Amino acid sequence: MTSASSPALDFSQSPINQALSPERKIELFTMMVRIRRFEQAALKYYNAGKMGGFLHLYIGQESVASGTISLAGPDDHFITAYRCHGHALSVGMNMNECMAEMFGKQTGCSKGKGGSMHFFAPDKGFWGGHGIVAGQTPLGLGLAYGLKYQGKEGCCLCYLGDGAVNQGAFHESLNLAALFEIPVVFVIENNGYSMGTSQKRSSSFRGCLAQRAEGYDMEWDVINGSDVYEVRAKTHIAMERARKEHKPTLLEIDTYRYYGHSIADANHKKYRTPEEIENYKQNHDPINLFRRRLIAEGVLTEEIADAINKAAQEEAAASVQFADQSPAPTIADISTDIYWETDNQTPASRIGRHFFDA
Amino acid sequence: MTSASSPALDFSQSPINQALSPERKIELFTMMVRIRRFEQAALKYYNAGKMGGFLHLYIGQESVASGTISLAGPDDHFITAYRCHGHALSVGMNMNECMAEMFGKQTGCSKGKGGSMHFFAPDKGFWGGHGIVAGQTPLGLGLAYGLKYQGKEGCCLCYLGDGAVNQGAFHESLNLAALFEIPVVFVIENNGYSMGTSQKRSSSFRGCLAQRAEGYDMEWDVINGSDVYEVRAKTHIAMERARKEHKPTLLEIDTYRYYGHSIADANHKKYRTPEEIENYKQNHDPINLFRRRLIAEGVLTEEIADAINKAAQEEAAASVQFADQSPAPTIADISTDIYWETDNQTPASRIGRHFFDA
Amino acid sequence: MSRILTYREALREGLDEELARDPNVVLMGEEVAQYNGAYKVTEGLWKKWGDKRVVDTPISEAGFIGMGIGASMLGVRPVMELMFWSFHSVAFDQLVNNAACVRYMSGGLCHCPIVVRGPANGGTNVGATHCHVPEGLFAAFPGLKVCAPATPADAKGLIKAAIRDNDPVYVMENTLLYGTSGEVPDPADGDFVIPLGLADLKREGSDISLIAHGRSVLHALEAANILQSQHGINAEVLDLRSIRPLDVDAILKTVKKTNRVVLVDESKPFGGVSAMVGTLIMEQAFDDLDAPVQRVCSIDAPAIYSPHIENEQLPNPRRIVEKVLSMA
Amino acid sequence: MSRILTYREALREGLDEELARDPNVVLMGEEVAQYNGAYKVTEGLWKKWGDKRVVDTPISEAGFIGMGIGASMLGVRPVMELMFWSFHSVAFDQLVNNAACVRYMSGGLCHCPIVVRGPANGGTNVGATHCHVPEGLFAAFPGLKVCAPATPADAKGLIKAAIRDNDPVYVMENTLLYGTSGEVPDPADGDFVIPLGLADLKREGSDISLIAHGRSVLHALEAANILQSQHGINAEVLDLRSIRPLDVDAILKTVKKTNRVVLVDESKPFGGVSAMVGTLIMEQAFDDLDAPVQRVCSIDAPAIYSPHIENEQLPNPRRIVEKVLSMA
Ligand SMILES: Cc1ncc(C[n+]2csc(CCOP(=O)(O)OP(=O)(O)O)c2C)c(N)n1
Ligand SMILES: Cc1ncc(C[n+]2csc(CCOP(=O)(O)OP(=O)(O)O)c2C)c(N)n1
Ligand SMILES: [Mg+2]
Ligand SMILES: [Mg+2]
Repeated sequence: MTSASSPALDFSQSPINQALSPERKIELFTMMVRIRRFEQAALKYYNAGKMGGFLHLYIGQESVASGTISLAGPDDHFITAYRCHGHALSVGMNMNECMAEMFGKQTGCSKGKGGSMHFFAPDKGFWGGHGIVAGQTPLGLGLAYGLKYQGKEGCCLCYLGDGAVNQGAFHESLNLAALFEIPVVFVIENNGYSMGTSQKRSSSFRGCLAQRAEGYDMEWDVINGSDVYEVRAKTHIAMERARKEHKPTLLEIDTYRYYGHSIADANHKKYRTPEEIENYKQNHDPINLFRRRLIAEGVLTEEIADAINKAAQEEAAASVQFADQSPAPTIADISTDIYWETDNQTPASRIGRHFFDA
Repeated sequence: MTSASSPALDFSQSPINQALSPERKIELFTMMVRIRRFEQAALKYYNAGKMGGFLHLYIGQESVASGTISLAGPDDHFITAYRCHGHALSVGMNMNECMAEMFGKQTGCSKGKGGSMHFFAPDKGFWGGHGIVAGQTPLGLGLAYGLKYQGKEGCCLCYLGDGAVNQGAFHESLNLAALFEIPVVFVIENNGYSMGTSQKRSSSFRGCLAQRAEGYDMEWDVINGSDVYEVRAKTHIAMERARKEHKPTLLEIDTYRYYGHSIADANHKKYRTPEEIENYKQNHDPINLFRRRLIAEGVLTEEIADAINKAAQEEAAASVQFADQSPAPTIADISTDIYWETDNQTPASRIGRHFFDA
Repeated sequence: MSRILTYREALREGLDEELARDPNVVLMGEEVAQYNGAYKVTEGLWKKWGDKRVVDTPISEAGFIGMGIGASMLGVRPVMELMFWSFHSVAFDQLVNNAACVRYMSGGLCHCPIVVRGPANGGTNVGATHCHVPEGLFAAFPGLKVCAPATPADAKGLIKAAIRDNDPVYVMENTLLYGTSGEVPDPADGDFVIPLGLADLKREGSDISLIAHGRSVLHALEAANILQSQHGINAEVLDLRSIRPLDVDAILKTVKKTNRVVLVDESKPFGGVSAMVGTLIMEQAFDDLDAPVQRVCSIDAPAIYSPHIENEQLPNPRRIVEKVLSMA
Repeated sequence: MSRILTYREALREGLDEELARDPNVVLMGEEVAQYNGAYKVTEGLWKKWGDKRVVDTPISEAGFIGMGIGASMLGVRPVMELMFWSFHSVAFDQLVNNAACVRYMSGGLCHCPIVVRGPANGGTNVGATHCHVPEGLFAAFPGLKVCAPATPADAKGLIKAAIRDNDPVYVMENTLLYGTSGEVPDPADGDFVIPLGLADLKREGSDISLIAHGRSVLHALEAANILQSQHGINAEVLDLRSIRPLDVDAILKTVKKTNRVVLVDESKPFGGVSAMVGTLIMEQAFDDLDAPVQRVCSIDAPAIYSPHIENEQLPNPRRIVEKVLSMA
């Protein structure tokens, strides 16, 4: 990898990046900062016992969700795995509903029923947040199928991890995508590890993971995730291919997570050297690099950047307060959101017994 | 395709084929003939109502099972899908136990419990006979894993159809095979169709199906199945790679089935033209081609070939008689062969209730 | 006015009507289009409706069912055929996690109006892996609905209800019923839909209740005839039709009427629909029972192939009659 | 002599002893080797036994479990960890067809001495897809065996029995039990194996039987204490331990003794182990019952995430006590 101050190729000059106004660039930077601050707040309150279950932090990977989703048009859709906070904020979900979800509150985006792994905002094209590794990949394919079926010029970005590529459902999805010419872009967020297993201990491959696309006669590309301009430039090509030609693409974005697999992962300094982690933070951090870049471009000043940072911190702190003060679900809440028909009290819902509590 | 009288490459000169004595060549020819005659007899009595369920005929594909399994050493193992009669006879199962199995009789290889799709002969290295498409592929991987674990210099040939390549379990098996360096050879018997769906309507691929192996950094090759010498020559290389280097291979053998997917498939002349079927029978039939070849080599005469044919017909007819006269399973037989422990009346089998019939 | 249709034709008519009614309905599955369906349920529909509405898929059940689930979240209404319901095993995650839980995990934001249909039965000598009858297995997952029609009319009425339902509905058909015939109301007389969750009293009786679903209903009816003519026992036959939602009222009503129950269920005896119905009856009608509820299930083994014996592994009229007589 | 071990340590000791006893035993699973196991059950075993005996796999459950099944047919004895039993959904075909049916379909020629183990429980706020408790689901398949230990000693004894068993055994552990402790016999006192199929009377009582398995046993014991101290009700607690084979004799014995039963089962109420046990009791001990068997199951919804409420969805001592009191 080269550092972003002298990138091998200058993706800032790609048309899709040239088209970015200074305001949009600042928005993109702000989004990356907000994701990080949101998650740092989440970490703090997870450790304070305010949440249950798992917490999979996205910190280090922010350029992927924010960069790709910054390309969204009105008919584009998104779906990912359990490491979903970055995508959620990038589609425009607010910190309150996300933090409240992790706190398990009624005001959470999923009413406290889904938790950290299951954020949803269908109104913003975001379909989760899924916990079964690669289980979301046929769904992403299906969203794109639906777009094509309904004659919309959109695509679905479907994210998965480097460990997820070895699940059968993903392979089936690749073949179907290519065979049926479905406007889906699969994005492997390659952070080098699936839990404690390095990429080379989980996958056999030639060159890179994305190259497996060739077996399905599908286009593919590899992207340096530390450069959000590159993320945008290359993902844009894939999205246009999907929207205009109904052709799928498999993208692999090289990135890194700074924390463990989840906060329960106490081993993460064992399977990775401290030097490796430090190197990423120092030399490849997508936020720092973009900050420097925008300052060099004259789009941003240190002061504005600091202010953005501070605002994000305050927003995150406020979301914690919101979450903390929100009401928890009741026992009655356990039994809703199971069937559409019963939730909507339709005639069908009144025939036969739907629930079997003794 | 070229006809076998003037093959593009003369695989009869490959060392593994040069090593074949005239007797072994005749054995190989005999095996192919026996498979065909056995199945023709099965067809006749299936149509006469002597069998239940499905009958998936292997006729047209005989060179694949007989050619590959003729390479078997003492520690080689085999597993395939439901189209399993050719493999069963090739490993040395006799016609009686096979025919009786289809007749649903106690004397069948699986005591009438498995039927046409589930022939087994573990003592001969043959592990079935499996009905769920591609479900056998992880098992084949596992047999090879077991060989390596036990330090045996053998390999497992695991067969599947061209339609089966799009099942998730197969993809997972490919990655595991390459990653763990397992001595397995996956053999795609590409007969061009999965039921009524042509290869190009079920798979997206570049070049050929076997090329998907590249995505896993695995060796692969394509074989003309109408030339049993080619089948042997190329499969031998893969088997040696497995046995000696513990490296898997993905082979694709082009072949053809003359009948429908199963005998219930009344459509098979709709999705394929009569010309296509006729062309295979006339120009690519592996038995006819090998017969001509051996006669040209002076290994076989027309008379001997006819005698082999006649003997095979008689053997098949005798197996029908054996099957017909064998006893059917009893109601009590339904309840055995479920647990090893109860079948063997071990101490463990006497603790707790294993069966719940009211 | 009604006509005599086969179960297969009735299903096809239902599918055809729903394709006509709602342009979001799309049929998918292996061999459903150009081949006309492995069991010919979809015969003629591809020719009539074309590539967009009737889609052949590769042998990738997890992939195409997951695809249907994803598309359904956007408003498409996929009706997906499993060539055998037994092949659920390779798509299980999509069926029980994505379809059943996505509404819940999203706090009600997503919904999943899919239908998965196909045959689920033993009795055709296809061996253990092809004979699963997973009604009870799927009904155990809140979020899913399951039905299992026994007659042509029920098949048509239920498939139409399933397609219109806004939740995932798994319709269990039966290869041995496809060729059976029965009266089905004429479309000219109006839209014919049978709601999920409504059992059907297929035979009135006073001495004992036989409760069944799917093909077991036909066995129960045959057994009832034998019981009447040879033993003077007047059996009532209740066809559950739908497993979830379940018509508990109808179950309790027949129990209160006859005070004796035999459940007939092609499931294996550990679990299955019958264990659940048995438990329900005990929990809610214990004092109405003159004798413990009895069950006739498949003999507790993987499905045997042998055509000489498979029918003896399954519930059949003889086994039902014997069970009823044993309770006397 | 016995020592206090955690459930996790007891399992590990059992695995370690079996690795030592039989060179064909091999542990496989995601993160079981170098990472020491996601829940640290296998901690130290890779270091001790090396790459051949303790194997990290990719996230390919169908692939590696199928691989284990194939290897087992040749005599290898794979003990495979599902990081969560919930991930059975992506390996279902291998688990219920290949493992359960290969012996049958081959007329007894193949056998499949595998163990699949891992945690199967709710209560850790991980949401609907990660909280399946599939004991009843798998026990429904003849050919499979299932157990669910509740204590450290049972965990050790049963995992060892499972590994020595020549049939596929699915061992359901519990993340909330891993850290609990209890007495476990000292290896110096001899090989400690608990046979499958043997229930354990965890508390003697005379007024009512609480029948449970897995973590529900601890809830039942706690409820029994409350019933005794606050209500003067002396409850018996029977721990099934093994679901298939099932100790039907022990079940009938406690029913005959107390004549009243509450089944405690973390399954959802449609089906599950409790529906089966309830039906069995009705079929075989109807006349011994003074009241209908009652059940405490998880509330019938996918598992909710919220840590504020998840415990209320599950069986818990309060809900058990309330159910018992409601029967008075
Ligand atoms: C089918 C399945 N198997 C195992 C798991 C447990 N698990 C959750 S995340 C994970 C690692 C995934 O790694 P990767 O795909 O690289 O994504 P990352 O965590 O790096 O974002 C595992 C093994 C699961 N959730 N689902
Ligand atoms: C998982 C699964 N899905 C569907 C089927 C039904 N089915 C049996 S064979 C077959 C076609 C397989 O074609 P191919 O793999 O090319 O093998 P061939 O029949 O040509 O030998 C199908 C769809 C099945 N048995 N298992
Ligand atoms: Mg990763
Ligand atoms: Mg084929």
